[in-house]
Amino acid sequence: MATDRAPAVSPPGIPRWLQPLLPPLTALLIAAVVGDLLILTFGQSPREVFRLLIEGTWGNAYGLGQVLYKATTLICTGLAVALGIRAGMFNIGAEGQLALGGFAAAAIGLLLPAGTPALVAIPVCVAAACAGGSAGAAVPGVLKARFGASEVIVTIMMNFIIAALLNWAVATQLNVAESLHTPEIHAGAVPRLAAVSALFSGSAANFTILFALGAAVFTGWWLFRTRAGYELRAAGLQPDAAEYGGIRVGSVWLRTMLLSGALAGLGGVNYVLGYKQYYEEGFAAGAGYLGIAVALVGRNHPAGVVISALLFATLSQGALAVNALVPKQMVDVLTAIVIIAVATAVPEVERLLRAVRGKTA
Amino acid sequence: MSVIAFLIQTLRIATPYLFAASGGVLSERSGIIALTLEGWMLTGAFCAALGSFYSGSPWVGLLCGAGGGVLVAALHALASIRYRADQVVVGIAINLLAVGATRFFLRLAFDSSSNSPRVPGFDWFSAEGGASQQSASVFVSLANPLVVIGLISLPLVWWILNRTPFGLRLRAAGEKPEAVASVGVSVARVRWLAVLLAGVFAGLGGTYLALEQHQFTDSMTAGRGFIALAAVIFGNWEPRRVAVACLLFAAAETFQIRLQGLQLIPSQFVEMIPYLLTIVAVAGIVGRTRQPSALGRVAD
Amino acid sequence: PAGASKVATGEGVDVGIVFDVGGRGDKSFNDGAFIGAERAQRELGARVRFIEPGEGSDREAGLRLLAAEGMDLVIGVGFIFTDDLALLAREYPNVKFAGVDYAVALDSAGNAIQPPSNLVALKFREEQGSFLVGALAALVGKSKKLGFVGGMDIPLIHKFEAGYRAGATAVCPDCTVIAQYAGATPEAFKNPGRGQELALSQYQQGVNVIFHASGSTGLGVFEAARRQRRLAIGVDADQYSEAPGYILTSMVKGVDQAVYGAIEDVRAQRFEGGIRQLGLAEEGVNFIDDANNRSLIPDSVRTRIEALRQDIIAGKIVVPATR
Amino acid sequence: MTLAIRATGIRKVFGDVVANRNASLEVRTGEIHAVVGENGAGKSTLMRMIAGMYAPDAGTLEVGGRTVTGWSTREAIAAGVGMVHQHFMLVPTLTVAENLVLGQEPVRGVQFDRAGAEEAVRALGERTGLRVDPSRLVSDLSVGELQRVEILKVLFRGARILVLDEPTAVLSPPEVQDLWRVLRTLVADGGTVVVITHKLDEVVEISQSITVMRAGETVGHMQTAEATPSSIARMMVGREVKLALEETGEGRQEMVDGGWQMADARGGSATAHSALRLTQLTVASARRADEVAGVSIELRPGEIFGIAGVEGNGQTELIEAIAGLRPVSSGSIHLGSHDITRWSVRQRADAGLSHIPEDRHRRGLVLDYSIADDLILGVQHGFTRGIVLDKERIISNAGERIAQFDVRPGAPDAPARSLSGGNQQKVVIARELRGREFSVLLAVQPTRGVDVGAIEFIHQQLRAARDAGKAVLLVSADLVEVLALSDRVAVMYGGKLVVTLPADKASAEVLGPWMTGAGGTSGH
Ligand SMILES: Nc1ncnc2c1ncn2[C@@H]1O[C@H](COP(=O)(O)OP(=O)(O)OP(=O)(O)O)[C@@H](O)[C@H]1O
Ligand SMILES: Nc1ncnc2c1ncn2[C@@H]1O[C@H](COP(=O)(O)OP(=O)(O)OP(=O)(O)O)[C@@H](O)[C@H]1O
Ligand SMILES: [Mg+2]
Ligand SMILES: [Mg+2]
Repeated sequence: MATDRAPAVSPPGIPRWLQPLLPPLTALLIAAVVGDLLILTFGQSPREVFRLLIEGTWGNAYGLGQVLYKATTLICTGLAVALGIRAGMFNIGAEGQLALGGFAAAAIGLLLPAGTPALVAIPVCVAAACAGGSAGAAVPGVLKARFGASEVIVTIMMNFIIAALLNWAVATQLNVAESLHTPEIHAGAVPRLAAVSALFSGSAANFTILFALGAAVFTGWWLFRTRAGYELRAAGLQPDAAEYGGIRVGSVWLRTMLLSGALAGLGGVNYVLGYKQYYEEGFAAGAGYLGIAVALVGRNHPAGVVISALLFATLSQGALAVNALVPKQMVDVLTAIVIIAVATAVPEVERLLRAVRGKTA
Repeated sequence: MSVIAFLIQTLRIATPYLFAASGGVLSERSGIIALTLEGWMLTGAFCAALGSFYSGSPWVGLLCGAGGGVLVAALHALASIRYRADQVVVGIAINLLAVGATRFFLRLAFDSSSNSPRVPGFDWFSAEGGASQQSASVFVSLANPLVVIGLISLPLVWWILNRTPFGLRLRAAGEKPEAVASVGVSVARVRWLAVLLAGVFAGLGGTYLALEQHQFTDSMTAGRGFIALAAVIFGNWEPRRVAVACLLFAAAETFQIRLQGLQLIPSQFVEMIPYLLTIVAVAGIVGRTRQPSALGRVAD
Repeated sequence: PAGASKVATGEGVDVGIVFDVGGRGDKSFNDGAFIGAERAQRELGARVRFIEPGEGSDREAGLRLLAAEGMDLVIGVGFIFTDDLALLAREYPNVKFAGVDYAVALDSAGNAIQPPSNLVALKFREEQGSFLVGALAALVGKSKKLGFVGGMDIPLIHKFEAGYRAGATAVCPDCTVIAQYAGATPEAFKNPGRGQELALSQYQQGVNVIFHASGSTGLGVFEAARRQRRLAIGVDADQYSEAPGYILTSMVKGVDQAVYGAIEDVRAQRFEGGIRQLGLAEEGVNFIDDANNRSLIPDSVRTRIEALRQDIIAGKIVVPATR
Repeated sequence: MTLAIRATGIRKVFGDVVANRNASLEVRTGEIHAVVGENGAGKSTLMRMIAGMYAPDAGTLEVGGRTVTGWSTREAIAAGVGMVHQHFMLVPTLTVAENLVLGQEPVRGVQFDRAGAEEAVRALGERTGLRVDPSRLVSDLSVGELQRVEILKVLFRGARILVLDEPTAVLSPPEVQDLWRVLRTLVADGGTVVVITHKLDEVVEISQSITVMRAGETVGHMQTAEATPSSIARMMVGREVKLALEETGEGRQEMVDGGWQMADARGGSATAHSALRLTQLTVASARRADEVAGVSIELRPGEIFGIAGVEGNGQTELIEAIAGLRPVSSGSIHLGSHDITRWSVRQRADAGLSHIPEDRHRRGLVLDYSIADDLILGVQHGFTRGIVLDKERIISNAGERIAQFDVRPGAPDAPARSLSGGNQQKVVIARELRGREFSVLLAVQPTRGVDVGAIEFIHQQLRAARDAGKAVLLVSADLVEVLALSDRVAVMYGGKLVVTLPADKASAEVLGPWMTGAGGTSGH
């Protein structure tokens, strides 16, 4: 009785498996072209710069380790943002939640007596990081659930507030003279990858990456396999329909925000427990905002988040490797271009794909 | 005296907010989320410094500042209107871009990662004039064309919105773009214009910062675009209430500056005041806000 | 190993420098390091490579990159590199390291923990320099109120405030110092708009001289000084040119000299690890008194300040480093 | 007679949906032309191309003998073609006058001439008899007034060819008559009207000729004089259908093989306690404190209680309050023996409340969910193993429902968004009627915008539920539907039930005046 849907045939020449990948790939291509142009303005050869970039990252174990290290934090903040978006919320506060999580991990690590077995200390500190992130997310969560306050604005404001709060805590309560960090934790350090394979020696990569990957698997399972995930996505797609379906949208929002904050907070483990063993002012700078890009490029899917976190980590580490040829500001610019290109190209390419499919129907 | 000093300081601090918030109101009322105010301001500040430096005239700087705002606004419009990209994402990306690009060009133009050289600004009645009394020198800071334009920017936006045909279309585009399209008016064109105009205002906000300081400094907007956005929301997208919000936030900051001298509470806590105030406002504890219905929505 | 042998053959040294976030062109200690390195290039034939790192882990990565390339000397500019330098110095015993503003930790007994033998900590006694400009401000300012504008509200900056306060009260016991900070995040070092407003409000309260320790934020303090026709005191480098006529003096740190010195030491193979405290005695800190601002400082004041300097050098005055 | 509109071989594709494949249309100048067809047949799409909103992918379009294929809205307006859309194209925050002149604002200097605009609108209102206060905010208008503003808006732009997409769906009978009067005046003046509607009696009443569409194609064209509602319906669906109009009276005996357990509910419990009891229910809305003002209803098992009334008289708020989607200000709600006044949506649903919501797009379905997932919305907690969803049961449940209700196309993993309106409604009804246990059904506008074939089916299902001892509270703006289905009928006006009658005493003539608020004075 209805107009029949066109059969889902592929546009000629484009294999089916490629189609979902096409939009992000197009975006990356655009970004690469813009990057080339920037490199040329500095009088350098794009080929040489990209070669150095790859060599300095995936080209050796140390570089790879650094990429993994940076990706770990980004996976966490990317998941945090992606989960929020699935529930219809923009968590721009991953930045602050990440910092708060790191601080909480350090504070608990300091409270624990030295010599606490790692099997106890690590879980306790990791839980503290998650709780810290959740605490930061609770404010926007409650305000959104209770008053419908825009989480975009509240999380932005919370970033400023958390920064000031942590600054106060570090400056006046837990300071080590002439530094911006707390004392080293007594227990709860997460071992480096180098402890297992000397290949990674020197790199900051540590076993937090397992937590991050675990979080990605968990998030995927939670979103797509559980009833809570079903309700979360419904609340995100159509809050009115969710409410009709007996779902308490407000409490879904609150719960999701807490979970999202916990994921962001988990990212703090990477630096604090896995790398420096102390909380340092500003360690999170930018990773929260970059999480938005990671989620976007990863299309809010946990697997996509992992891949795009690796991509952005590569760019970030690569910036250092090519510093001799082009200033690191260029990579900042490039990162922004990637985000804009993805945000614009994805809907556009999808529309084109649909149109091609329709025409051939 | 100290009340006057307080008010004047408030006004000075409010100037960039008033500019940026004007842009915010225009953009958001047309349906485009203005998370980019920060980036527009920063680019405006950089271009103003550049223009003023190379021409030697702050007026050229002013034009360049406005132009810089328009330039990034155009990028924002291109992505979010022409290509229908998610506006929050593009907004954040453009903020990142503005920080990166201004640094990049700072390096390229002045071989510095943090400051431009000193550039001419508007100091018509600066100290040399001989105004030795304090009160006079206090008023001096208002004798700046940008402060004056800043003061009338929100009234101007109010007039555009409520008294011109373009304003009518703009408001309609932000509430119900389908209705605008159905009468043969291009929603995209209305929004483009609104966003470009918003870029002018925000760019001037940055211009004020740069010319007041006689230079561009890396990241010199320091979150002011976000405060302005908060003022837009706190003011319920209504130019007059937004103006009040800008002044209120500026007063809170002035208060902070003065309170801090007394060292009653740690500066970090005083610093939080505007942000806390904003959260309280957004939560609707002091009154409900209602955003334009089509804000952030892609128009087909 | 490569680095060591090169020096032995008498070639120019290879030097790597990693800047703090402000980077080059900050008109402050990054530039100081740059100037020192440039001079070494010119006069000592040193080959210098610069890296501007990004966030946290990039600091170590930047130092590591240079160390792994076999530089003879790797310099980290800023206290923030402390831990990274200590770590790498142990990992690369054949490379020499220098840390500008390196933060020396204390052991439980309160004694300084010595850095590794291939690392030199270039420390400046900012409080001593701040003490002198504090005294100068109190003597020249003709007001019982003095101003201080800090960047980020952290102990490192409190050191400047403490010295300044001590200097002011040493010569004027009933003077008060209005000390304000631009913020609680690293952005506070990059907010000249805020700096200007802080300074204006201090001037309006009757302050005649403001000392700033706030990076780019201080440029706003100078703007306020111009506008109010009052005085300001620069920091780290000679900032006279930022507002000629309104800069009473600058509390300078000899970062350029320290960096140059370290390179020279490596070249001459007399590099020694350890803590190098650069105070008034070592001329590591000082205040500017030259043709530009000579007229601002009466001779009687100059004599008084010199006396204070001698007292500090002689240990008769101990300047507090905390407020 | 000349042709006002001529469309041939029109094709229009949206993504992977082919909305028009070979559509054609011929409308003579000076006639009222009806376009009918099932949901998703492509009527609106075709009209939008005429109004310049979309460009066709193939085919040609002529207006007044001139080829205009792919023109813009602006060009269409300039050529005198105006469209009144299925969904109102009005800006709620602007005034009537501002909405009307949008895009053609009068100016004084550079300023918008508000007084001039209001005056022009007032004058137009006088001329056409469509009076609305130009200075009122559109958000304050009733549905009927909105409709008037829409038509005024098109006329203001000088339209000579008027296209109306389902204009009567939300109007009360007297308002419909008003509309017809306006349209007739218009054609008498030499204008041309194209009307899309699903109400075949209206087609017969108002049009001179008819175009029938099916599956994106034009399948027939006839003169109204030679058509009857049943012949039109036959052409629309390609088979015999039973129309609601003809069902009145025979409905009660009809037994549908729905597979219900024939409980003794009808005879037995009717005399026992009520299935749903509302006592002095008062509900507030954002606009007013008594959107529902003290409504009391006692609903017995095995009856359909119909509430007729023009939209916006508190029906939405009433139903939402019963379903738990809106707080109650005072009064109480009993479901069977439970006081559910303060229960959550889920608790009510679990206690036996089923709900076909008014707006399937906003409430009834998560459009981006698969059909299978939408078929468990509201009962998702019944499809789990531990905290994990039971995929197998969800799919088998979907297969069953799709087969039972003939949802087409019937792939359980297709997104609900890809279905036509009628099929989307079937998904909702399948879930609410068969997907769960219930004793009381709230059915709001169950056939709104649904084509005749589907209406027939939905009516059968509601009757079958009644016959199985369920209590049904039916709310519809369509008086014919209410009369055809209900055992008792009430009219809601101004937040109150102003009259309640047994079905055999109710008729359009009796109820019509109550719906406009004139009931008390009409002499019954
Ligand atoms: N003289 C006029 N010319 C054009 N439009 C007018 C005029 N007077 C009022 N309006 C319109 O009427 C509406 C309300 O007008 P009013 O003068 O009350 O504005 P306001 O209340 O000051 O502003 P706002 O509507 O933003 O609160 C506005 O939307 C404006 O478009
Ligand atoms: N903008 C659009 N994007 C995608 N699909 C669309 C769009 N507009 C219409 N369609 C699809 O095209 C088909 C025809 O839609 P159309 O609105 O023309 O039907 P209709 O005959 O007006 O139906 P109804 O009687 O329900 O209003 C439907 O399947 C619909 O889902
Ligand atoms: Mg008003
Ligand atoms: Mg339609």
